[in-house]
Amino acid sequence: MHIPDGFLPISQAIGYWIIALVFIVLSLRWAKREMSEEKVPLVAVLAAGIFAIQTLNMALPISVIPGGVSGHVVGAALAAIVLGSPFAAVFILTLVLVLQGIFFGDGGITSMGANIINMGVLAGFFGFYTYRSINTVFHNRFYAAFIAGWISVFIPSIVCAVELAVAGTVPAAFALVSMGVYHAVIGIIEGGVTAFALSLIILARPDIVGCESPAKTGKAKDMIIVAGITVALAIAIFAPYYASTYPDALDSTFLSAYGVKDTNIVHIDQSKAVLAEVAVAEKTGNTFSWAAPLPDYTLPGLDKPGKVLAIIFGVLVLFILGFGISRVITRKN
Amino acid sequence: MHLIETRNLTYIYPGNVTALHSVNFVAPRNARIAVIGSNGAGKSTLFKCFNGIFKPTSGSVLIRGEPITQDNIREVRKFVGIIFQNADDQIFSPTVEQDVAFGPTNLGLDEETIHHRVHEALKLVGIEDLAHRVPHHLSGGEKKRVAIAGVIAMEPEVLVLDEPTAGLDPRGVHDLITFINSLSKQYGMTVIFSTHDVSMVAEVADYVYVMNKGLFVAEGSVEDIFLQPDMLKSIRLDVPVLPKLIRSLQKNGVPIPMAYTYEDAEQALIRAYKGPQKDTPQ
Amino acid sequence: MHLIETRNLTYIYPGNVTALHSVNFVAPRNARIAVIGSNGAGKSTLFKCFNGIFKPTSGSVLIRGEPITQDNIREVRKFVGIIFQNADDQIFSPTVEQDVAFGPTNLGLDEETIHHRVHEALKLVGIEDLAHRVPHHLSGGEKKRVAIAGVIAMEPEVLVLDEPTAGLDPRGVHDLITFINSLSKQYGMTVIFSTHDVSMVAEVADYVYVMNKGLFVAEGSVEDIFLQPDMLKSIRLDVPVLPKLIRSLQKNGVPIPMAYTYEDAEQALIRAYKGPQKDTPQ
Amino acid sequence: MIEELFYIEKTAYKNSVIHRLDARVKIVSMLALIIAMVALPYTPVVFTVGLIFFAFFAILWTLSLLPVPVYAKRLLMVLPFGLFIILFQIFFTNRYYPVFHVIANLPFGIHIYAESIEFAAILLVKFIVCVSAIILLSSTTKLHDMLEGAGRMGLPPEFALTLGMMIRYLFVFGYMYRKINESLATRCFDPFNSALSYRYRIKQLGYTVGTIFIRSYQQGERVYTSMLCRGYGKESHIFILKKPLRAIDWTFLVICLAFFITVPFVIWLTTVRLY
Ligand SMILES: Nc1ncnc2c1ncn2[C@@H]1O[C@H](COP(=O)(O)OP(=O)(O)OP(=O)(O)O)[C@@H](O)[C@H]1O
Ligand SMILES: Nc1ncnc2c1ncn2[C@@H]1O[C@H](COP(=O)(O)OP(=O)(O)OP(=O)(O)O)[C@@H](O)[C@H]1O
Ligand SMILES: [Mg+2]
Ligand SMILES: [Mg+2]
Repeated sequence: MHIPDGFLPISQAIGYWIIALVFIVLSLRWAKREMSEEKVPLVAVLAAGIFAIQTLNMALPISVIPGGVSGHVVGAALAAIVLGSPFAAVFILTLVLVLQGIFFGDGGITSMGANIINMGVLAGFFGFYTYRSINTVFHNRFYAAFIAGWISVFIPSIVCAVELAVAGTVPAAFALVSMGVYHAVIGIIEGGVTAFALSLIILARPDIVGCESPAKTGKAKDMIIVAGITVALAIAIFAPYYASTYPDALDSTFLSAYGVKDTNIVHIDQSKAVLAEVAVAEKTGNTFSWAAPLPDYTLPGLDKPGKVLAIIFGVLVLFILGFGISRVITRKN
Repeated sequence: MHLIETRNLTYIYPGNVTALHSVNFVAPRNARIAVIGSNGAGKSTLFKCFNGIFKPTSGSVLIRGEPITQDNIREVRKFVGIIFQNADDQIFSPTVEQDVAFGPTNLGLDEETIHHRVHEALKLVGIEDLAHRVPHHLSGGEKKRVAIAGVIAMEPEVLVLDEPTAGLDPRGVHDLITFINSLSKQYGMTVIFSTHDVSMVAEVADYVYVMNKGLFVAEGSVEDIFLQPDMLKSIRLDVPVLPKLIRSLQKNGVPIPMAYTYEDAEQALIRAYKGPQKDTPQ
Repeated sequence: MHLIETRNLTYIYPGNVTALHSVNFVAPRNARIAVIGSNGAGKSTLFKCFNGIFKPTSGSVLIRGEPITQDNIREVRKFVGIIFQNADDQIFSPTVEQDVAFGPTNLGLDEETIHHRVHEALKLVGIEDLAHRVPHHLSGGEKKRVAIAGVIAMEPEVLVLDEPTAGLDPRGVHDLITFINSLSKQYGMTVIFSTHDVSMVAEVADYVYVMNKGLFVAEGSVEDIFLQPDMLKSIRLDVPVLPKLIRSLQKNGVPIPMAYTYEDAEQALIRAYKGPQKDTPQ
Repeated sequence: MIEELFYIEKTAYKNSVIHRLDARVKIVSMLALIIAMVALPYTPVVFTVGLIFFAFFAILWTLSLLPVPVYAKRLLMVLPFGLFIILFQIFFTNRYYPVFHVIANLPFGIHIYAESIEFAAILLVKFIVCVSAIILLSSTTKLHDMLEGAGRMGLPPEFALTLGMMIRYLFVFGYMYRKINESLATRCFDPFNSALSYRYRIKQLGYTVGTIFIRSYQQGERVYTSMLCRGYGKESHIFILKKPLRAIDWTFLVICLAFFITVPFVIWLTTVRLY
């Protein structure tokens, strides 16, 4: 999930860096204010610890994944849950990513902003609030941590795919499907590991997790968060499948079959494409238009496909919503 | 056939640190072997070669006469149990019982056997009552025992202990020494240990290897080794205080036989004073 | 006025663990004080109260006669330097030089003074050549010295060492003992240390506190303490091997004066065995 | 990855002209190179510029007296994710070309496009040049030198202190991680052992992660305590001596910056004229 240099155009890379910096500054402020100076060494050492955790090879022999590509635990959800703030994850993962980028070349320098957003901000916030809300509603830390762990891997992977798609370096469908499926499985491991790790920590050092005890907030507000996260989840889960109805290859065969394009040159006439779809609909008697309002995302001139944007937009809105709501809640306390 | 034997074992860490240099080590059945040496001599590295955690850069390690291969590595690890210095590195589970069960479970034993072994192991190290405690809350000495129990539950025939007494209080050291001796006497186990505490060597070991900078510079019985104080001093070690004292007396013309353990030294001194009389009753 | 004094100091850890129970401790100027006790007796907890890391649950800690307050805490920490058992906890900067400079930097000194102090401290512990090394490539003994240098660079008047010899080889222990004694003799520093190695107590301490379960069960000179073997045994401690041996000889009728350090014991035995002759030359 | 850390560090301790350069100079030059490379549009210009940059990198690598296998090994380490994306490019169209020519038809209606191959190559060149720059930087600069360099360039002291501590403890945890792995092996735990249930294996990994977490946390608490003993407070920072750049550092910096800016421009201008 570490986007290397060169895969994001410089303008977008800078954009992500700016967003990331906002969160880094926020997390620094959090480190200073809420945790006071005493936590700075703690967080620094924990960052090294999370780095060590990330090196634990989690390449379980899941034969589902061809080639047995290895993955490792990100640990963002765990850090956020145990330290009681998503900013802890942002802070720690930023340090980890800086080191990985500058020292190992794992994840680029220009693309580091995007990586921080994915693995620090999104993983931390989604992990934390998923855990909080599920735990508040169902009072089950174990499952809450499991789902939080899963989400903290899955959502960033989807967003990472979207970022690559927006950059135009990877087709959206391919990115979403491959990243989504792969990380849905990896997420199970992350979830399991997060849940068991948390249960051990609660047993051995309950005082660490103490600050996290379910906030006595209004149930309604928590329900909103749960609902928000559920919707985000739903989008996230269905997005790849939705998009996968358009794998490139399938798409182009379909189009060539209806004579929109010849087999050697892909130069698609958009009006013909629409006509072809209509023709298919007539032939199959299926009037349900499963095409998004925008036809193919590989069309020249149409760089930002609407549905990809829609996913990004949806995720961001929910994210901001969740964050805002939780802010309101915490301020009341 | 020896239980453990190394032949010209050389181990080089990535980064060209030669930690072991053509080392020949032999552990016969039912022996108590001490490996002593200064900080960085290579003791821990040697021990890690015994159960295939480190693969020799050159030379070989034979376990019951056979080299360690990918096929027999599980057997080897079951046969040679290692307890490292820091108990915290070896305890991962939420309860003592689960932690001790970790090894047997990995061996694929059935539940009943596991249960039986866990309780046998806990009984052996004397911490049955801690079975349901959280290991992270135990004292240093108790954690050490949990780590030992975790390895004993795999029923190894050779027990390797890396600096087992570090950080324990005098009573803890005494208990551990008694425990190691009983393993050897009652269960016929072979025990190999390293330590910086030379007086422990005299109390526990039958045979001593002296390491320096990745080489064995001497080996032999406790007597052989502690007869060479200058050699020991030159490699940052020392003779235990009792033989040192007796040697000094001998040099000063006191007719007294050499002794290494506390009891022997006491008897020797008393006899030397009283002359050739009858044994003094305790 | 004592340098450090505790009055009915009680410390209770969160979770109701009473680690210190109404403890009265006094450290006069230029003393070498040993605190001994079994694992979990409360030694480390006591030391952390000396410079205000832990605030007493009840009772008080007086530094040069004054209680520790928010205002003087920096002064107190400058005055009382503590070195914990594990050097890795105390070396947190990427290089040795930076690490030793950390304390002086926090005191707000100017760059030149910092530089000077760092090199003085490194010279004192004898590791000047390591200044630009990274800590993780150092051996255990070297790390220990870096940790000591880091504290010495703040020029404390009281040095507190928690189990300074744990994990060191015999030569390392010997060097450290020499170093501690020289701090006291040459620089007039007050040194307080804890240890599980009772024979070190005899070599270094002027005064001994014995702890058990958060209480001081005895205190006094080395002689006072080691005259009570039964008390020590009952709290998991023991008398060092030399006084134990001499006591046993005395009981068996050998006319020999008590001795605690190796040299004294050697002399005493030689005299006892050779009868009232002239001093034997070394 | 922690294992590699020890290894990389080792190469940084060698000695050469490049190793001796001031860390600030190296950081700024490498950043300039990476930004110049990334900023190039996705056109074949990348090939020429990439080639020239790579040649420049190769010269520096030779000057650093490090063996080539060191580079190859480190490149292989970070390659997988990028390479995976790059390889799959050839089957897809993208928005950077108006027209795509199919050069091969595979079963299931999959095609390979000429333009996509070119695009994949462009990505590959950008990727490799950038990664090479980072490898050079980290293989020739000690971690703490980099940190000091960043500190001298105005990295906020809070960050410098935090990062410095993180670097230090990375190694401590590197050793701890090794020991934990060793004791897992001693007790025959193998996450690939299919005789054990998935749940059990994930559980044990979870406990191991939890253990590392707790130990890091406790280490953090102990570190805090010992920092307090040395007068740690709000205004604490890491001790960094001022150090002016030497003439050779300035020369290197100026050459690099000029090179990384002019080359793309010149190439771009010539290609514009050519077409
Ligand atoms: N992972 C490693 N990489 C490189 N060198 C190492 C590594 N581990 C140990 N060494 C080096 O190998 C040598 C032997 O180390 P080892 O840990 O075996 O010594 P030891 O005798 O156990 O010392 P101690 O009594 O301090 O435990 C030392 O010089 C040490 O610095
Ligand atoms: N952070 C803590 N929270 C709760 N209890 C603690 C904590 N630290 C120590 N204790 C308890 O306080 C008591 C005293 O501990 P302390 O570390 O002071 O002992 P010690 O004499 O230094 O032992 P050792 O010789 O093993 O270092 C012990 O019972 C210990 O379990
Ligand atoms: Mg060792
Ligand atoms: Mg202690």
